Amino acid sequence: MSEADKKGKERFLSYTEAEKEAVELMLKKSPDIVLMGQGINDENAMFGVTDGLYKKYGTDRIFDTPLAETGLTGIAIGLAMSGYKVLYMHNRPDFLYLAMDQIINHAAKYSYMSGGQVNIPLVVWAVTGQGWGSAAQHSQSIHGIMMQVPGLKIVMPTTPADAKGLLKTAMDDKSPVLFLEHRRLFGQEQVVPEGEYGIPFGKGVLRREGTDVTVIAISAMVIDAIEASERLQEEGISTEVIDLRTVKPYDRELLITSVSKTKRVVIADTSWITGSVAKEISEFIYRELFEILEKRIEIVALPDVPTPAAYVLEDIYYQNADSIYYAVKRLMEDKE
Amino acid sequence: MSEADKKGKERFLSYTEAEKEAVELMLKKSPDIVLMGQGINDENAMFGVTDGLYKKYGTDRIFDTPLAETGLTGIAIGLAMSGYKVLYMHNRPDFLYLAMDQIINHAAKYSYMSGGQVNIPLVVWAVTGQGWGSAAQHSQSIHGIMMQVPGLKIVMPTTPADAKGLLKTAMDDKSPVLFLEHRRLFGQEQVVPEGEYGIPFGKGVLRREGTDVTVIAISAMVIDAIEASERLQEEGISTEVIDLRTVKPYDRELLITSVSKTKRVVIADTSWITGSVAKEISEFIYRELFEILEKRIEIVALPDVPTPAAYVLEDIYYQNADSIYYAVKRLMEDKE
Amino acid sequence: MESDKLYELYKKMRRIACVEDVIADKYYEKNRKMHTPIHLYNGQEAVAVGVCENLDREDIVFSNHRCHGHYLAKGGNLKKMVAELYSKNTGCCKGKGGSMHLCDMEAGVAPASAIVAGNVSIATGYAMGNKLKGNYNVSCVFFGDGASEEGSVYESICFARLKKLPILFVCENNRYAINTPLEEREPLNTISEKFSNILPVSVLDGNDIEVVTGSAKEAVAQIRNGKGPIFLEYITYRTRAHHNIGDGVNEKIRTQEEWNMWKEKDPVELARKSLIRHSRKYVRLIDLYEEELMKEIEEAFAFAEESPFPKKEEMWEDIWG
Amino acid sequence: MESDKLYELYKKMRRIACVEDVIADKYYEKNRKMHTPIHLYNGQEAVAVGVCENLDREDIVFSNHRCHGHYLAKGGNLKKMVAELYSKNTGCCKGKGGSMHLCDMEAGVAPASAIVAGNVSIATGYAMGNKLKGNYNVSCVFFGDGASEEGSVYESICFARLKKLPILFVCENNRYAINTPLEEREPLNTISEKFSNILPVSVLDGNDIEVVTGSAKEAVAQIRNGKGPIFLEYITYRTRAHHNIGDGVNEKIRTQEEWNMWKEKDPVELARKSLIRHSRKYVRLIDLYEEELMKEIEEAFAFAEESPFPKKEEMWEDIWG
Ligand SMILES: Cc1ncc(C[n+]2csc(CCOP(=O)(O)OP(=O)(O)O)c2C)c(N)n1
Ligand SMILES: Cc1ncc(C[n+]2csc(CCOP(=O)(O)OP(=O)(O)O)c2C)c(N)n1
Ligand SMILES: [Mg+2]
Ligand SMILES: [Mg+2]
Repeated sequence: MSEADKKGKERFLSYTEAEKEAVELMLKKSPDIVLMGQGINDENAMFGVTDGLYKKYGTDRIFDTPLAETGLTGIAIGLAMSGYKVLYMHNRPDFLYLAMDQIINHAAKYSYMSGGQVNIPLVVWAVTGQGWGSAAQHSQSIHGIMMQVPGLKIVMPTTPADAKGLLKTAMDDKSPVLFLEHRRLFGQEQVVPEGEYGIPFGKGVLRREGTDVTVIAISAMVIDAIEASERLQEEGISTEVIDLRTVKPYDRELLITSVSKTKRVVIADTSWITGSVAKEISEFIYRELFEILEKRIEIVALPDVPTPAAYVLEDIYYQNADSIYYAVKRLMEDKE
Repeated sequence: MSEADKKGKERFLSYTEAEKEAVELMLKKSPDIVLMGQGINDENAMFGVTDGLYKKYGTDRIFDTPLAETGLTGIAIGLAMSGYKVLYMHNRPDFLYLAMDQIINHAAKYSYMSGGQVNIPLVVWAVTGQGWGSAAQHSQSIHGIMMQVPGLKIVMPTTPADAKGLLKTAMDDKSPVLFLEHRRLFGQEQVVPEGEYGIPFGKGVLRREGTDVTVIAISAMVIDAIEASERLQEEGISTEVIDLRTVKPYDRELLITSVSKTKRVVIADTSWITGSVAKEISEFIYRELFEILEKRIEIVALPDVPTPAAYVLEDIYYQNADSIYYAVKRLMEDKE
Repeated sequence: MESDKLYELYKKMRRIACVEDVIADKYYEKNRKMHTPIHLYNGQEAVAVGVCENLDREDIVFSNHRCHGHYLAKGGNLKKMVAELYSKNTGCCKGKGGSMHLCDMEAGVAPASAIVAGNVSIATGYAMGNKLKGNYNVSCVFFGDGASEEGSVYESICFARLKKLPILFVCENNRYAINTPLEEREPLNTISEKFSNILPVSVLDGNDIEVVTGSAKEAVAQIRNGKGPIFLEYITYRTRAHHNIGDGVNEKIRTQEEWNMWKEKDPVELARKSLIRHSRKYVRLIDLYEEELMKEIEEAFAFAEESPFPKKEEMWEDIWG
Repeated sequence: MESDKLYELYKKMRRIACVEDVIADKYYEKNRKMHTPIHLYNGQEAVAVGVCENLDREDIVFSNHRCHGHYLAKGGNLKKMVAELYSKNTGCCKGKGGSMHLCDMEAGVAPASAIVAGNVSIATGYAMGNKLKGNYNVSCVFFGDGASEEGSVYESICFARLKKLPILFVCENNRYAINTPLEEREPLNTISEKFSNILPVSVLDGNDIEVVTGSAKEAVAQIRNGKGPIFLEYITYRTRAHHNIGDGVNEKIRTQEEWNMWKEKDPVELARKSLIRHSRKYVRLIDLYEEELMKEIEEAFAFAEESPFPKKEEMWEDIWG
């Protein structure tokens, strides 16, 4: 470890500070980075990720957009095709439904359709909202819907350090990447290494080692999984917590290794249960570890209803550490 | 069975003739049906479904549209909200990516968001293309992508008689329904009962009874499943073929009954394998029949690549009766 | 305009302003009760009131994230609105919509969409329904300058014109989309110029209630006469921040000077001054109304406070209409 | 225009027409080799040729489902095009794109999109890239009258104007979207009228190669000078059916009279007549070119025939760039 890195180890950064650092390191190095988004240069500055960057790097390359997600996604694709690395930022994934044609029919297919003649190095970044009565149109996690699309990678970091490393990898990728965050993650602070580093796609990480149950968590559910596992530890239940980090591709190897050991699985997702990424992973584990699994897999995910506004309904709609806790307990019933 | 129905039994209709009949019976009865779509009144007439209807019922209620799928879907929703039953027809589901915001953020959520004050009786109809070098943007099956959306029903009939009955049920539904067809189904002719009848959502049907393996097929794969099962029969392998008919909701009961008997399962889907409806159903069966299943579930679905144009690549990309045949054979290996 | 008529309009504007002010006052109180993102309407009251003044109950209004004013101006139930903000099951959406989705179909208020421009095409479809039914009802959609950038607005306008639909497009040009000024987003200085070859448009002072009421009256009359869609652009300003309760003043873009200039032109204040200029009797009438209004608002908040929360099972209701 | 220049343009148009004709001839032959949906360009050759005449190799062209003409006019490789139609791995897209997605980046032909209007915004983004790089290259996008109805075209035009992007919007108004005539879809009689307040537009005869070349020349010069986007609408007609090989004549909408009238104005034929009027020498030159052309086309088809098919493994290649 270099001196700089050691020193870096001491620095606590928030999630968005870490992302800002990733972006700025790239901006400094390379003139072919473009950032765009509605409100990217305003006070909010994409939750701080782009704070003040336009002052240093100019509004040519860091530009605010009209409210026209369909066309602007096409524009982002064209920019990417012309040789820029483009980061198109959205405050919420809910608005991306307007951009589906460009993302699915164009960004994800152009390299293939053209026999490899063009690349679309485009990162589409968006932050899922939760709570505070945001209701049905301002609260959606769209990774389950996008998961089926060939040609698209989906990245969902949970820690500041991972956000920084995965954002670099995403920006360096030649293909379109959907970079999905979650507001609940923004509360975190963590030691984040200095300098540029990438984290490979398709590699999950153990956030906690354990022997009784594997909890596979996506995005904000990692926070809940860790909280639950701490409570469970007190009761003598040892949970292994996997942070999936990238949803497409996902880390099949890590899942197999962990579940082969624990033989019991909870999967926690931030989106609706039917057709979810959790279901895809659950199916994968059943298939791979059919003979080894001791119990049915428990899935913790949202009920199949649009998000209700009322906070009393949000309380039962959203899943949390409790939901994971009880899922683990159900899996451990026969052991206790 | 009434005399009329008996007589009806004799009539062979094609798939689109059966749908035309369903639509026309409704048009005759009720003045609050609206049909719309790009080219709905031209020679092709949505593969014949709307052939000549505008002459009898007028272009006010059966109207051609501009090429503006986003806005026109909103317009269809507004029409539905104002009290019309709307059938919005598209030649291909690939164009619906332009309408995702209206379908997912509006049609599927408005009833809920408004506390039940409005209904959106909208049927969005589209036909998946296959073969003939249609390539990546004219060949997509989107049920896997749409499956996760709460508030949306997804119907995929396979036979002419079912198409007629399910289209009526869809049009009578108070909520938005995605009605997805497949070009390969249009070759069929079948005895189709006269008069109006509905087929309930969430009810699959056995297309063939069998004892060794259950083949659960979606849309055009039902044709392949039947073909494969005939060949397998000759080899003494008895397959039960389930036509799922509606994807959301899907018929959990029928799956459980059949698989409890056969204990071996193939699921055949028309879309990409990752995140597919096939995976959702597979997961469901693993969960429900964990102890009973004798073998891992075989999934026959498209590889995770955009559709290639070249027919030599289409031949390996698309799945068919052979794929199902070999999947069943793999499941029967130990038995033979 | 007759002064008594102006007084009626003043009251409607003042009522909206006052409801927003009370919401703002209570929004961050201890034991916060309103868990819902708010986009207040202060500064733009003349648009909602002046337009809706010309609409009947059978006419329908479509709105956006900033829907409180439209909802109230069209006759939406105040108690149910506050109850909705309080997450109560007596709310206009039974607690499922919150501040951005107010809806009162009995009063002709369709569900508001928080997807910018989401309702513009839906309103167009509703207008088509009215036309097919052969009634003379108007569909009226309120949207911002930012919303006009969405392609579906163009698609809707073209279609409405093609089919001569009875729809009134009302663009509230407050020159900002969140904090992005018009110049950074728009090729022209007004919104309606973009569409003026496609349908009749006017650019008007959106802070003068007489101007708004008059222009909307004419437009609605034409639409009822089957002349097809009309686009009215009202130049106005929100004196609040985009969301939450601040004033949205900000060194970089929304300067204090700018804000002060527009505060001078606050539509409620302008109408009040005009009334008093007209006759001193309004000083007292306005004071009286203030009391009446506070009482009504207090009752609405009390109703909201006392109402029950939705029960758990209700989460599963209303999905399928 | 000098007649020798006209002769050059004639040849380019004739080449496109002839390639389309040969495709049509072979499309339904026994043992069909072309398994790909075709949308032939006959009748509109002047637009592609006249516009591309003014573009350099560094300029880029974006196209749609009807892309053969644009591809060839911009210098796309003919052999690779035919091989693509034959599903061969020597095809311009290695057999993965087919007829609707022709692409030759070396020649400045971006992947064509079969999603109507799909490339209009992408071309706008490419133009922005050119502007950021500070080069003088033009991004040129061809699209139909039908495409102009998509909201993303409006969004792209507004943005291009806002940022003064070096893009040429070329609308080929053949008055049909598949079989739906303009009047059933459009509020106005021309497409460009909808946008004329936003950017400079012209409506021009798309069947007269001199008119097209001249108007595009001026537009391209202005765009290179940093004057921002320009919208050219060419009125033209496809003498083929929307897809496949017929003539698209149809009692209800595209009548034989209409077709005949436009056939009279076929751009290739018009240019041929004009050349011959100019000088008899062209009779012989045209004949000579005919031979040369048939040879080139035969070679291209032979190349396609002889080329290998993609191997199975290739299905998995090129997804990730
Ligand atoms: C499709 C979409 N994109 C982005 C947003 C985020 N957003 C909410 S309000 C708003 C600004 C809207 O501006 P305008 O239409 O002028 O209305 P105003 O807030 O000024 O009343 C934005 C960008 C959204 N809700 N929907
Ligand atoms: C978004 C979308 N909607 C519908 C279609 C089906 N479609 C293919 S070509 C076409 C007509 C296009 O008309 P126009 O843009 O005028 O081009 P032209 O065919 O006349 O050259 C349509 C509707 C499509 N490919 N994409
Ligand atoms: Mg605004
Ligand atoms: Mg056309």
